[in-house]
Amino acid sequence: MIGLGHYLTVAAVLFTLGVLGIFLNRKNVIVILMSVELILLAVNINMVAFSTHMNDIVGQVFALLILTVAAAEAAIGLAILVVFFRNRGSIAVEDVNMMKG
Amino acid sequence: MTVTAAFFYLFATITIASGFMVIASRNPVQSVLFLILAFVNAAGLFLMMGAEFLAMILVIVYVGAVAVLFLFVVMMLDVDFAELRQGFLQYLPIGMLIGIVFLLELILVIGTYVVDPGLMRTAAVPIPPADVMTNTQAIGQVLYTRYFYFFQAAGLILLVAMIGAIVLTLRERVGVRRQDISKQNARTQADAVEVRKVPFRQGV
Amino acid sequence: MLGFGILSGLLILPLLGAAFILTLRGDSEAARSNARWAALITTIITFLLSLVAWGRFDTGISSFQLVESHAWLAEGIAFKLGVDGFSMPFILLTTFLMPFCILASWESITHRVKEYFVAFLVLETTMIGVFQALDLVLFYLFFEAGLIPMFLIIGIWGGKRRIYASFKFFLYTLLGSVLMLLAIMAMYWAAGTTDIPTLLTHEFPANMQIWLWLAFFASFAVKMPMWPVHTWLPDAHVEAPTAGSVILAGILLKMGGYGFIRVSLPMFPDASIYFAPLVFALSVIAIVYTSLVALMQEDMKKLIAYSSVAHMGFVTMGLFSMNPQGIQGAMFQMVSHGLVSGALFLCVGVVYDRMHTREIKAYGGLVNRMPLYAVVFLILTMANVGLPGTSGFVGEFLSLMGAFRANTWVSFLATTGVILSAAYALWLYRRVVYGPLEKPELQSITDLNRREMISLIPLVLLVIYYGVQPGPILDAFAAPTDALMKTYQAALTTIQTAAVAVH
Amino acid sequence: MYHAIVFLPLVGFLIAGLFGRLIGPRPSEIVTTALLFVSAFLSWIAFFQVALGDTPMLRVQVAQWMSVGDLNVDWAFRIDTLTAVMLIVVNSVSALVHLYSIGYMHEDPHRPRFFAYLSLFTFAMLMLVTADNLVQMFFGWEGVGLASYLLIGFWYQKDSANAAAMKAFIVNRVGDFGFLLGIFTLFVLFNSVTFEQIFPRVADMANANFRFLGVEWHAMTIAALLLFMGAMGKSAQFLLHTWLPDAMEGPTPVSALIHAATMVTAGVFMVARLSPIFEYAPAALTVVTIIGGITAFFAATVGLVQNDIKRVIAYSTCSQLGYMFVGLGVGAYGAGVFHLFTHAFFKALLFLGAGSVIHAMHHEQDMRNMGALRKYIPFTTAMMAIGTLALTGFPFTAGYYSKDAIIEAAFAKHSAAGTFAFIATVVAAFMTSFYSWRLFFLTFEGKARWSHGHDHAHGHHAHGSHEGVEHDDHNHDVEPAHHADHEHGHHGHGDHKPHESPLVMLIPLALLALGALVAGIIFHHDFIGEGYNDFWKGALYTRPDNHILEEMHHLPGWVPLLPTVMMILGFVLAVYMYMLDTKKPAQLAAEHPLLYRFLLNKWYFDELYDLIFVRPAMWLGRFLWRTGDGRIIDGLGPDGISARVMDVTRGVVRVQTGYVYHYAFAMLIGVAALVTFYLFRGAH
Amino acid sequence: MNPAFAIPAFGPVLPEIILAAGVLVMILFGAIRGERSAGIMSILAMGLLAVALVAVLMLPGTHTETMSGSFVIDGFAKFMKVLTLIASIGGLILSMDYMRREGIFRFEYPILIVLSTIGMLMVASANDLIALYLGIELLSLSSYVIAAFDRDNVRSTEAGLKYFVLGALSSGMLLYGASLVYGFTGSVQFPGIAAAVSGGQAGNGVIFGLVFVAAGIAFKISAVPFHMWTPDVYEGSPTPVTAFFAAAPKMAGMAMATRVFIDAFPGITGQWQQIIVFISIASMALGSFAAIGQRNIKRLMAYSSIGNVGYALIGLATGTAEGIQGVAVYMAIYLAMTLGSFACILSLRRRNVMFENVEDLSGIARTHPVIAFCLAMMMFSLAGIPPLAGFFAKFAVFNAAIQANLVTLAVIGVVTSVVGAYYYLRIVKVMYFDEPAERYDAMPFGVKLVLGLTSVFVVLFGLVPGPLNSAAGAAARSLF
Repeated sequence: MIGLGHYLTVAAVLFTLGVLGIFLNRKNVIVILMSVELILLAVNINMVAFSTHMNDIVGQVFALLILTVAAAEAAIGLAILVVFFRNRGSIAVEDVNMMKG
Repeated sequence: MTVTAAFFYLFATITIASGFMVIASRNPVQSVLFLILAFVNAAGLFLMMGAEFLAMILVIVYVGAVAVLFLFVVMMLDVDFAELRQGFLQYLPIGMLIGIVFLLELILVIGTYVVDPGLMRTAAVPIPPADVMTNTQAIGQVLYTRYFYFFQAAGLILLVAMIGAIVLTLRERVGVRRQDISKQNARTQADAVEVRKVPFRQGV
Repeated sequence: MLGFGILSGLLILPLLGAAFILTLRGDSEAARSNARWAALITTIITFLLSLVAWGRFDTGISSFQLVESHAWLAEGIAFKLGVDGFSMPFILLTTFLMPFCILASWESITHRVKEYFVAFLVLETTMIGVFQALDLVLFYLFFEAGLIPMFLIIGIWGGKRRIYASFKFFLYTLLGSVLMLLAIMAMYWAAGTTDIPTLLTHEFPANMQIWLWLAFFASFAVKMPMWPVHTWLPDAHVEAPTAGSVILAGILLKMGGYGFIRVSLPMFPDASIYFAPLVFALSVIAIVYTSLVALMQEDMKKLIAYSSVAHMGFVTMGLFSMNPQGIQGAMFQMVSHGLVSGALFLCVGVVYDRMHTREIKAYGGLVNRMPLYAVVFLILTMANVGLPGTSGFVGEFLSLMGAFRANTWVSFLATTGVILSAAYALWLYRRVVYGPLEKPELQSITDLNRREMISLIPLVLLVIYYGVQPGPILDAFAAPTDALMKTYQAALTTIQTAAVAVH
Repeated sequence: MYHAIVFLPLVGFLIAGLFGRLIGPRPSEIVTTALLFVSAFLSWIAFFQVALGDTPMLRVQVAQWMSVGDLNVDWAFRIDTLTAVMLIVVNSVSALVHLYSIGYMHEDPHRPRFFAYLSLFTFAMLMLVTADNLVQMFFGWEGVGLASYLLIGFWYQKDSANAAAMKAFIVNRVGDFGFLLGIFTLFVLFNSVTFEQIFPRVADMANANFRFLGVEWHAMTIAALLLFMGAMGKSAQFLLHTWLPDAMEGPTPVSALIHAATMVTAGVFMVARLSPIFEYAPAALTVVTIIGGITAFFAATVGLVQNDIKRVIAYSTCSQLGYMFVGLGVGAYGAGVFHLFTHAFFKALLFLGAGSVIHAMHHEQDMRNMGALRKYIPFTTAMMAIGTLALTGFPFTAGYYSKDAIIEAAFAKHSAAGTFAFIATVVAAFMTSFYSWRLFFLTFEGKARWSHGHDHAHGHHAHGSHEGVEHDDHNHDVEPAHHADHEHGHHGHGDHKPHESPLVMLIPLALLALGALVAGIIFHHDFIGEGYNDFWKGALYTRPDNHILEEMHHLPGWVPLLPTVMMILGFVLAVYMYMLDTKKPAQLAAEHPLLYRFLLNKWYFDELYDLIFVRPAMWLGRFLWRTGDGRIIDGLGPDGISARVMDVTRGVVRVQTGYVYHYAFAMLIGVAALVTFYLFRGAH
Repeated sequence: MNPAFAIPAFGPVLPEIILAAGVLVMILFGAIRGERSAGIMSILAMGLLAVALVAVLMLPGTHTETMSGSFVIDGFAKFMKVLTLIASIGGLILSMDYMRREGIFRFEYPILIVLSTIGMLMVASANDLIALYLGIELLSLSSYVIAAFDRDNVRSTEAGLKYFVLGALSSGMLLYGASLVYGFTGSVQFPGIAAAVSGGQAGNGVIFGLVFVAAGIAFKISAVPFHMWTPDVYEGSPTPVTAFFAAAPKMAGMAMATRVFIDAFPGITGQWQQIIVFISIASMALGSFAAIGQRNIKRLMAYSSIGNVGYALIGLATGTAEGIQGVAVYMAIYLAMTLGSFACILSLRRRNVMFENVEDLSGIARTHPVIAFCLAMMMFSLAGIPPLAGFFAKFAVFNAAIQANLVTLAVIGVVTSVVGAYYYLRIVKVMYFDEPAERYDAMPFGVKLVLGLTSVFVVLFGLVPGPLNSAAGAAARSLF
């Protein structure tokens, strides 16, 4: 029987993948943004899973709001990425390294 | 294995696999496409859990808007992907190790999840049975009443996103000559015409 | 008793002077002169006011007098001022030394004059505050606040390695005292207040006392300074301007000893008994070790600084001998050392102003051209050595006697300091003052001028006066010492009873 | 009156010291000297009243000094016979020395300072002898030390003088170390430092024990030993004697006053004053006897070969002090003090006479460059002869009574220590006679050795700046005959013939000579004879079982004769070696170079102390400073910690790489760590 | 089922409503007036924030929930909101001249500041995880944008990018934690969560959720190890933006941290205390050590703020009313010190070039004695030297820690504060001991104003610490 645990596990795997995607990737920043989307997806799976499991609509409302915010976040993120690209001429993660120490 | 289980494993596997490909594929375009795939399958999982509205939203908003936006930006930035450095990460093993340990811990804890009957009582807004009210309806009913505060807040967030995107990326093009009527009207003879005495036989 | 009284006046006066100096505009010679005069007048008025306080002070009473209290930080943490026999002499010492410091800086400070005097006046407020505070938090506040002006004084107007010295001074003392802050808090929660008179009657559990004592010790030991946390002092002294050294040796070091007598001994009698051997050991090491080190110094100020460490060793030893001779002797030693070492640093300042070096090697035969200076320096050297008839003797003698009653080993080893102090002090004197005047650059050196005489002679006279008649100061210490001895005896009885019970 | 006796010198000091430059040298001299004479006159009155009259012991309270807990210290005078004796000794000699100095120092530009110091010294000495408590005694004790320091270093341009002054002070401090501890011990035992309160209770505490340095001691013994350590320092006893010869760097009147007549006898006075305590500390008395005996012998041996006229007398002083301690040690306090009394006269006489010689020789002190002075300065010669006779114990002179009494007492003690002291003092008596006459002959007889060989240019140096020889003590291994390599500096002799000193210097000599001749015969009855009890009136305490004075009268007949025999033998030998066979000394020295060097270098004590105290202290000081403070404390403490902090900082800053993925990784590690922590914590 | 829906009380939300409505008006206004309206817009924004401030002050101090229990107002929320609003106003004042001179003064800037302030007010009042999340996002998204506001400057955009990437990760973590908390307690509302863990025992699921939530919050207040964005973002952002970041979001962040831990997990104080203790120690230590190595003042201030957060967290770690009072006092004083310090940093401008290295302060005690004095006071205050305000801040938190028997934490705290004193002293040293360079331009009025007010506060606070203490005390007690 597919229970809550299964969904949660899927979410956990997705979440881990998202986190790994952020720090194991050196290619470009867009992938990082996508990893963030994966994380949010994982969260949403969790939310919905709990929501249905507990028979509580709040989780779904939460998920809905997360989706909304995620969209906004993506928009801002891409905008910043664009201005960065305009300045730096690159979106390679290793080039985001003007400041350190 | 029941059909439900089969679908679950199908969706789950594809979701996870495409999630992996999102971070693993070399071409960001492919990443975006895998992301879309992941979203679609996740929508399938949502459906299986009975969250139809969210499933639809996921497909419409995410696949339809956000993912496309990603694709757009990837194309627009026109990055020469061949030049992107590929070198293996020195700390890939340790990173992976920590990731796996982390994942195992999560699963370990979540696997211990037991239904606490007491928790049911704390449900703030019970989901009405599907025969009484559709999922969409149920969400809508609380979203605009009980949770309208969140709704407004989300609106503000979207407003910020809008303003932010504009303020960062909108450029007034330089070099485009526009008519400025007030400027034209403000012109006087003094600053328009300069009368100079030209010295004799020395040129201007 | 609750209004603003004479003690807050003592706190505010220097600040007013500082504020006035800040309002002076420009950096012209006239402005500098005004700043100097303003500072001098302020410190003199402060001194006179402290004399008024002294006049109203009754040495016969062991309790706190001239008390003022205002609500302040929280319930149980008040802005409370007051003096008793332990603190009053130090307030007088502070206000008394300040005008001399201003005088000592009259000509030697040539740049950033206004800031200099502002720093000094602020420093005066904090020093007076330490001795007046009747609330531990307030005490800590003043105790630490003094670091800021002193840091600036060393750092801006100091010598070559001033930055190293100022940082070392600041961080070292800060590290010591932050632990004290924690202890104060612990006392606050244990007793519900940081009011010193209340805490004096509060009995802390014995095991808590140990920790509290250690925390306070960290602070006071650094401030004294005791071996082995003394190394900031030579550096700070060497680099500080003359007046800074005077204050450092004259007052700031005394805060440690004052802290012991104000907090450690009366509030943690059990722990004080427990740790007395430790203090004795450190004191004796300080006396012998730093005396030996002083013997080898090549810098006049460093030598005097090391001798200060040794003398402070006598103070801690006396304080923890827990008998009237030891305690009053140690307290007297602090006052005396304030006068003597302050004056000695002024002496070094006199020749430094002329030659701009403190190397002992650069001098020799000063007596030939500076007979008056030689006399003053001699008397102070003798006071530093602890010659009877100078104030240095009374403190040293009494604290040694007190220590002897407590522990003969300690006294025995510490008394060797008597020999060593003679060795280093006289050797310094011999190298600097005696001998033929051979160095060409010294040929035209001039004797004390009137300003220097005004600043040195009163100190010298006091040193002798208190050597012959220590009564005025010793009597002030008597009443609170008696009270302290009662606390101590009670603690001792408890310990003994407990020990008997165990057997 | 007693206030006047004690404080008049202080007044003199203040006048000369503070206003000396204002009023000029001559008024300073006159004022201080006059005040001293008044004081001396009053002391004699006091002596007649107290010692010879019936005035009981009295206490004069001046002021309170300090009062702390149960400790009460007053400024007060205790006037008894002992004090009275000391008063006349101190004030008489001091007054005469003041007078003498007017002549001796007449060329010195710093006379006001000199007289101020002399008066200061006198004041301090008076405070010492009148002290009614230990602390005031310590005040005087250190005060005379200060004055001694100042006077030895009076010619501050001379490095050797400064060194000697410092040495004197520091060696004395070693003694003071013991004195202080002794005071503490007595205070702990008696809860008082006042003699009046201590003495009556000594008997009660006779068997008390006292724990000192973790060892149980007989209380009185440890107290007496510690106090005696102070006496050893001040009185230049064996082991702490090294400063005294060096102290001769000071002007000669100073040597006479301080380093012969008064200050150095303070130790003797102290033991006598504390006789009640010493009486109950027989072991300590034994130590006193032995140290005294050793000193008497040791100093005499060194005195045999010294060439500096003042040094010879200095070692003689040292030796005589040893005698005094022997007297005290065997319980014959009267004899000790009597010798102190007579010694003050003849030793001051000798020093002042030596000063007169030096004055005549224009500050030449080396006897090898003297000789045949009798013809030039006959009066001085005569005075020196009297002094020498008194010192060697020529019958019926002062020394004869006092010194022989000590030797007899040592024999009468009938103890091992007493016998040792007896032998030592007898031998020393022989040597005393020898070196005294050697001095006399070298200086006044034989050929004049001062008119040749010293034609150094002498510039216009202030006279004060170079009295005496530039001693190079470590090279004193050549025989007198071959001393041409000695650098004697720029001395003025050779240009002038030696001349007799002015009257102002000769009068004191005459007065002292009178004392040296008759003091013994007049006073021996009171000091050590039948008048003992009436005279001392208990000022010197003896236990009931102390019958030493009586036993002195029941000695075998050869014992009282022995010192006189020794005196004659010494004289004969000196005549032989320095008058008849003048080659003999050089020959002897050449035959026994080791012994000669050993003696000439004062048994190598200075070198030994340098090796075991001074150098290790220096080394240790440097080590503790550079390594202890520098490397270890600062290295592990502030500097080390700040260096470690900087290391940590560099590490931390390096972690901040600027790469987003590292930052994210850090966040993940943080979360993972916390999660893991809770997982495992939860498992328990 | 049609649950009767009652219109919630809007009173408590009035400040937010005022701001939100005002900001909409401003957007319209700005859109019409165009670029040149930035100055007026800033003043408007300040007025708006001031009105909101008044509105906050007029709110009742008693615990009031509204918006279906998602929004709460109590003394503590009020206190922190006041601080937040002051911080925003201060940030705006500091910005005006700078932004104008740098040519990036666009009307969106004040709007974004106001929007992020709304987010801050929301988190300060958040009574459930959703409100918390939305508030954070509102705050963060505006922050990302204003960090990158100097969009033609590569450092500024890099700052924005880094801030965004890590911020997104952190909000992802926070959300994941929120989902776990929701799943394991059955509620997103703090009282509900509190009820679920009231037994004092919580399963690993709740703890895990708490860890993730804590990570998200720690990111916001830049506590170690979630601090790593801070130095880079502080350095890259336009200086007044940095000032704003160092001040306002920290207030809100501490408010929400307190709210979450105290209101939602009161039953398991013993469990979360360890998280706070850990990140507090790590923050204090890292802040102290890393700051020593910095040459750039803004970077240094970043590490300084990390350290300061560590100290403030000590108060939270106690979990007692005294501790929360300490947090409140600490943040209030920290706000003044931060604004004052940045006002000084902003004055380092010579011929339109900004200087932001520590050496650039060299000798300004002689060229600009007043600035030097004020900055020195700020530095000594940050180092916690009495009698300056910073001492009382540290006193408050350490005192609470001692009371709660967190002695080790307090000892580590004071020791790191000594290490930290080193770099504050270094600034004083550069200003006072080193040789002066050329003079800087005169300070603009707004900066002067901020500097003057904060300096007076910092220097004279010790005389009358009572009012703030008692206000903070009342605020803290309202949580318990």
